[in-house]
Amino acid sequence: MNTIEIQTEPFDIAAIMAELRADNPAIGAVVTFVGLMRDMNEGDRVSTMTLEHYPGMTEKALQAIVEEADRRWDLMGIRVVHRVGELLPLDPIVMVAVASTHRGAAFQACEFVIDYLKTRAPFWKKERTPEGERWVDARHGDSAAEQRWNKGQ
Amino acid sequence: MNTIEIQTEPFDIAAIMAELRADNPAIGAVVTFVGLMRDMNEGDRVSTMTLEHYPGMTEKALQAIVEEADRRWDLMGIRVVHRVGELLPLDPIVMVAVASTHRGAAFQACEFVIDYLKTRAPFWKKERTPEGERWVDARHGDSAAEQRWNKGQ
Amino acid sequence: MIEVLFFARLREQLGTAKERLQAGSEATDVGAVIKLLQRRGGVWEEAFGDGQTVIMAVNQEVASASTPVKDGDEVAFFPPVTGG
Amino acid sequence: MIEVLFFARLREQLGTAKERLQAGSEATDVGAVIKLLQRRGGVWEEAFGDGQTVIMAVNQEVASASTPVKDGDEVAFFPPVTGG
Repeated sequence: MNTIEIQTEPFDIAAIMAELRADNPAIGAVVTFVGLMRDMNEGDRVSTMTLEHYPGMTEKALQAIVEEADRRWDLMGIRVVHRVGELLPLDPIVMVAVASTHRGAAFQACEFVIDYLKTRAPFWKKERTPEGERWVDARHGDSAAEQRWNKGQ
Repeated sequence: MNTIEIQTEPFDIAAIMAELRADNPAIGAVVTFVGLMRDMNEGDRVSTMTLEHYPGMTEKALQAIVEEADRRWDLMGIRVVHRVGELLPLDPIVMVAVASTHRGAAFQACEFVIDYLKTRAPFWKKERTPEGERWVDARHGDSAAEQRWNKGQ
Repeated sequence: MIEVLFFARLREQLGTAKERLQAGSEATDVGAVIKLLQRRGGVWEEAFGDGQTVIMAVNQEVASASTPVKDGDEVAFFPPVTGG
Repeated sequence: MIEVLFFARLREQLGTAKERLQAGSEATDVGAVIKLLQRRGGVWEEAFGDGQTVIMAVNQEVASASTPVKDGDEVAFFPPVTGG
């Protein structure tokens, strides 16, 4: 019912959404987040990005995040797809899609999964800018976003 | 930059998302909500649904909602598509897609637009069940969802 | 003349979607238009009676009973919306 | 033996992605493994020094310095994550 994919190939947003909805007429809401590579970061132009990950642990971490979302909300399917390897501006990096009977649960669970993914799944971004290559630093905003979910909702 | 469509024909989710992202490498996040027709409502099986609207006022109301979202958040494009006429279970009814540099604004604006649409845009659903046709009653949850946005966020 | 529109459940109940009403000296605001319609009795009195939630719009903007109405305006009545 | 993995900036800094370490009587928890690595000096001392945020994992679960380590375990060190 829930799936997690780590892949170097581009993913097909429409196919993933269609497969999630499948033929389940009980689904009333699908909320989808797509994170895309931008050509600017911290004021510098970024020409390419390389995404490294920790094979094995990534899947485990994402599985734990997805199971936690399933426990917290009444959901009818979650899809997480994350690319690794070389990426170019405009490329989708990650997609989280959540199906539910009603929209409130789908919105909350989708945002929860991406907030947790950003702070708990072992991925690292390296950017190529005109000044050379650099590792992206963790954003304070991401851990603040994650911590929201620990307080009573 | 923002578009609103009311149509009897099915809409192409992938094409709308692709067109929203266009070739704008400053977009880092796209959040999409798709509302689908369910085959059950209030415990009864629903075979078809007819969506009526108030041509002219619908577009005006949606335009006002979209402009308000644009004022509240830093966005890079909003798409709203709503079907009217005859619908079957599994059919997408409505789609809201929002693009932004960062995900927080995209999530909030997307949920804001659908919450407001549900209480302010003049659409009415009529369901066909085994007991005959009936108009769908407004849900208390929808006006509660809308009122959230009036309190300090 | 003002154009009066009815939608959804209300349209079915009244058996009409649209009519033109002489905006006389009486029909100066939406509340006055409602009183005019109620005076027809039967389903009209029922549809606009106490306990009925009827949303009003003037020129496609949500209005209230005290919203002014003048010649050439479009006035609409409908139940709470249920789209999306 | 325990398998020790390094990722991203840390992997580059140390010039290695993976090594096997004899889990002797000394390496009973992650903190002890870190001490073993620091003792090599140079980039090792730097990478695991004060003010460096290094995330630890044992058998692919986030760990802390006091997490026990035994023969056959996979121990990983990496910078704060930046995916998504």
